[in-house]
Amino acid sequence: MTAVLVLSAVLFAIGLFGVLTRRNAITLLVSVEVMMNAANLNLVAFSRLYQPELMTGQVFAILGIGVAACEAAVGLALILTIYRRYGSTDVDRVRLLRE
Amino acid sequence: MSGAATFAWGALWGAVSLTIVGALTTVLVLVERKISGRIQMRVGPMHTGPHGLLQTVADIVKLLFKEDVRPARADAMAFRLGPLLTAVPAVLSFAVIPFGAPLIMRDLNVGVLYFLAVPGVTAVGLLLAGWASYDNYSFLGGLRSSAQFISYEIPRTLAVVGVVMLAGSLRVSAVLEAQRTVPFLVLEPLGFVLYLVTTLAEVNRTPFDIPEAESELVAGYHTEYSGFRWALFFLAEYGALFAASAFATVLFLGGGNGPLLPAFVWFLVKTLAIVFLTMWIRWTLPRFRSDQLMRLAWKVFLPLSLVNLVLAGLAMQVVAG
Amino acid sequence: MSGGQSMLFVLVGVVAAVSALYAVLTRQILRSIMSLGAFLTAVAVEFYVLAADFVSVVQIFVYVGGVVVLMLFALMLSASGERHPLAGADRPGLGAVLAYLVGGGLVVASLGAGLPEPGKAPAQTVDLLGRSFLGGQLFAFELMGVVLLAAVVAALVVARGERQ
Amino acid sequence: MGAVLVAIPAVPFGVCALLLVGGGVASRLGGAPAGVWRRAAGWLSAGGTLVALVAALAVFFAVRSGDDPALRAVWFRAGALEVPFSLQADGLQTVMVVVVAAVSFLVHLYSVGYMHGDRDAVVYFAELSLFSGAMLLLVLAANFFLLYVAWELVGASSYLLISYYFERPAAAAAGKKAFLTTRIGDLGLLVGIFAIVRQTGSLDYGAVFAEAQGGGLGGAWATAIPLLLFAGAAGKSAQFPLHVWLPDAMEGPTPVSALIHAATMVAAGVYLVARTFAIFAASPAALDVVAGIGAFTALMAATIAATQRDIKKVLAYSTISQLGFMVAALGAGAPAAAVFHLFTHAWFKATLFLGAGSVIHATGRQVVEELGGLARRMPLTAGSFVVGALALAGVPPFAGFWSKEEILGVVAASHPALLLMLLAASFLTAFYVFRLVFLVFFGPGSSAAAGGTGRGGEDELRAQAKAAYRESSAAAGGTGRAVEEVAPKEHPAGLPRESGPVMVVPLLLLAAASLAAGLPGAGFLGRPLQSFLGLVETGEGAPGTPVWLTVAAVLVALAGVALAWAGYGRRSAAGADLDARLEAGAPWAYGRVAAGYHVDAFYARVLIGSYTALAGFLARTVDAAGIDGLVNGIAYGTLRVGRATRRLQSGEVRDYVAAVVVGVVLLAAFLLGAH
Repeated sequence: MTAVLVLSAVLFAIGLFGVLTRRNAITLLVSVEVMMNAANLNLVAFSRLYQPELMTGQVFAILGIGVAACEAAVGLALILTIYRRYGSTDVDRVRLLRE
Repeated sequence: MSGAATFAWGALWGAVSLTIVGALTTVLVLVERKISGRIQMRVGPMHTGPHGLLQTVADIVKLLFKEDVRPARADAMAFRLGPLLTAVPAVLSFAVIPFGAPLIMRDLNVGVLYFLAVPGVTAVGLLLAGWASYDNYSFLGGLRSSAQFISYEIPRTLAVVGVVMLAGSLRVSAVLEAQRTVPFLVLEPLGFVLYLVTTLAEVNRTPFDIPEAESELVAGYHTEYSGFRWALFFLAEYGALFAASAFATVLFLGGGNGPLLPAFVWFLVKTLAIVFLTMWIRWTLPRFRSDQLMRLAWKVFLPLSLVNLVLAGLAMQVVAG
Repeated sequence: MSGGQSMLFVLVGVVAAVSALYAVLTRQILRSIMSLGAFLTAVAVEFYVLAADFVSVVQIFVYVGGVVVLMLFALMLSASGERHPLAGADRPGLGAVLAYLVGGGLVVASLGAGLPEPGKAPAQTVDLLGRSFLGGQLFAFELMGVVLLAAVVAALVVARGERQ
Repeated sequence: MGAVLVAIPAVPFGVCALLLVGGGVASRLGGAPAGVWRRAAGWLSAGGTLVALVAALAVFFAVRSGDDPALRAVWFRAGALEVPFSLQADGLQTVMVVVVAAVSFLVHLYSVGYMHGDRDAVVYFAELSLFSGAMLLLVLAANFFLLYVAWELVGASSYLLISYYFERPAAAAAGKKAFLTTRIGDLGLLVGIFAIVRQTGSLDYGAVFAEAQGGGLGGAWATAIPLLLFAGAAGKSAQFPLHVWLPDAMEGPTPVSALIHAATMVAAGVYLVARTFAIFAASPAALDVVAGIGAFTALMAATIAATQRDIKKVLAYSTISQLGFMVAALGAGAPAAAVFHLFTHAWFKATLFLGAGSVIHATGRQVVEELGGLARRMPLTAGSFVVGALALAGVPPFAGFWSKEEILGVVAASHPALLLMLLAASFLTAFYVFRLVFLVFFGPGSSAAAGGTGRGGEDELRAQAKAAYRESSAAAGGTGRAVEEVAPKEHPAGLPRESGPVMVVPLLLLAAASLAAGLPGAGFLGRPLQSFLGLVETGEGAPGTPVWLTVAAVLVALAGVALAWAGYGRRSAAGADLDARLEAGAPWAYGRVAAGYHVDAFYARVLIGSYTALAGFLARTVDAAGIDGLVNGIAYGTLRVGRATRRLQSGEVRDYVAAVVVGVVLLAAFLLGAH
């Protein structure tokens, strides 16, 4: 069990590092997916540990996968729109939030 | 089963699968050429071996020794990964095909879903291959193929869901058990047709064989491939065709169930009948255009597959009495 | 988990971590995505080892067969002019420190928690999962449907919006 | 009988609504229907008050035969307080309702002639009906809440009527002034009612009066409540210092002035005090204040009246003065005497006003120097005016004599010091009213040869209205000649002549009443009116005026008449002889008096001026610098803070994520540390 948690923590940190440093929108998304998988891993592990018959954790892992799919779909639509508008998928160039 | 045993059994089965796929491809290519010749009032290959029986063996030898040509500016990793990612899922899907009662690698809890999920990775391979070739035609072909693949995956999955509803399980053996008396073809004719047609699209057979459309895309995503890598695409295509046919047998024809003969024989007979059917279709029907193909998937097969779900519900009521 | 399974878990875990690291660090976006595919597959195997076979297959089905393909599409449609788009990184120092803090904290907490090993997993996972989905967690199930629908509509709107 | 009680105010209210709705419909239709409706409005309105009058008489006879009509229903509840909708008719209220209904009816009738051809006649009659209805409701109300509602209705409708010629700035200003001035008193009344509810927990007349007589109001409230109520009464009844609105109210149409002065609005104050006399009776101090103010007002207004040159102004100050008499009587503890004077005053003041209106109507002038010798031209008007003047002056046996004599009697008994003031006021009363008589109706007719081009503002406006009427008719498609025939011709160029029967008949009726109205309260007939009123009295012993006082009063009145005759009636071309001499003799004093002792100017300068200064100070200093400064300061501060923190918004998503992560790390560290 400790192995699962450590793996999940390491994966989460890796994903977080990516989110904090990567400039490209697609790689940002990749990093976010890494983080989500780390979380899913924990969900499944704890589901097995505490409620093996209820499967609640697995239900939410599947829910997380579904949400990830949605996130990817919407995120990629956004990336395409940004690309069409700015000619790049670098988020640095998208600074509409500033003023 | 311990971890080591599992690993050994998997390795064995992988080798067997690979052999089967290789042999099957060799045989099926010859069979197809013969059948196509008959359909087109020709005789097919006749010169290598008796009645041309060794033609494909010779072809394979040729391919294996051919020079591996790679476009100069191609992405090396992606170029190598593309054919692998199309071939490996085809081989992997053999893991849940029940050739007979004991002849199945793992009777997974989620076998049916596994069979649907694993070939899905093929789309990645198609995209990579088209992308890595550094060739506009290949690129377009890759995009089209994978788009087609993803689109037809949805009605195909929904068609299978009908069977799962009737069987009440995702386990392959349970599906077969449920068909001991009546194959699901009787209860689910629409599902069978849907599965068959969408399968044709999945494995790029006519009338959905866009990659074969030389006149439009110069043979699609694998234009730039040659030699062994091209053979892998071939392998993947025929392996997937056989696997899909085998699963059609499992899902709708009762697998190895049948009188007198052993299950193994029944299974092969039924599967090869479906393979023959696909070849027959290939050499009989013209090809769809790419946009017609997509429209067909989303506007005809998707609604039909939803109708099929309702019919499956009705069939469940009938079975339940 | 048996000893063999534990070993398998650790082995695949290393694969997962390495592929994740590569996915995050590489400058080539295509390789990043491919590496993500490998990572996702490794996680699927981990799920299988954890006796969550349905989740494992869904992971392959949705992530590898869906999300990765979508990402490839996005990459190819958005960078059609440049075949090898490169993506840089900013402020790796800050990111590293923060990631180290968070990850380190989590690892320390995991090690310190001293959780027991899980017991034997139930055999009929699909049955149980189905009952959970249509029973206690029905709301989550429905919610996922709504979220999916909203995402489809949103993706359509966002992708088409510029063309007007 | 309850239905009849409700009908008395309800019918005029209904007529008012009918007139307005019908007028709206008719003006939409335009042309002939509008004209027909305009002509019908007066008769409808008069009919409504006739119904009210008949009902009032029915009530009167019922009461006299021993009935006690009343109506009571719960209107609504506010907490523990139950607000009833109740009407009643005891002696006082019966008398009042009869007087109000009768005078209203006559004024309505008179208005039909006076307002003939007026463009907005429908509106005028609707407002007049509203006014009458409100006054009738006020008189019939059996609880303070309903009284207050009616009270404010009277105020509002009087505002509408006084500023009826609202195109004229003076009229609009007068309406506003009347409304605001009376509101000051109304505030006192309202607070008084609140105090009553607080002290007794009831709004009902009966319960409150019983409580007051039992000394239940308690300590200081026993004096404060009557004084607060009297503030309301002073406002409506134009007592010093709230009298300033009444002279200005002459800007309204003359019938309105008659109605306001004779029986309705100004009577409301006197009625209020008489009605609530049980409360006043509990406080001698309050009574002293009331008596003092009354007597002072009577004398002050009389002096002003003697110097006025406008007929209506003279009559207006005369009303204030007479009201002072009534209030003095109330203060002397004799509400019956006050009501008796109110009763007689209603008739003879209406006579005088309608007479004055008749004169103005005929000549288009209302300044005394420009009038004269009208007795030959308008004998009926002159005759009735003289009857009214005699009644006002208190010459026996006219109505005013009986009531004024009684007031003098009660004041002599309770407040001898005030008697002299009232006698002086009596003298001046006789003087100014006969000054008017001699100047207007006798002597050389300086107005006899005048055409219709006088400077009477009211008539000027009427001429304008007619012109506008012609224009609108012409616009409607009529030929000029046809319009000339349609347009009313009341003002033939040439000599003034007697008014039409619609105006003269009420005048004559009122004159007859002025002659006879004193009889119901006359001492030698046993004063049936006063006993019918059934009011509480505080006067000691049997009421009765000493013979010497009666003689003195008559002599004083005759002396006034004689002085007027000496000053204005003797000489043929007397004109403003005495006025000029008085003015020359004491220019300083005369000017002050003629200007109404500059009360208005005082108010304008001290009250309004200081208020404006305060408001200006608040607006410029407190609001502009303080409040606005605060608001602007907050806005400016927000802006500066926003500008300062804007730098934090890099617009880069990763920065925000980094901030979130830093927050999470800090939070986790904090929690772990706390753990």
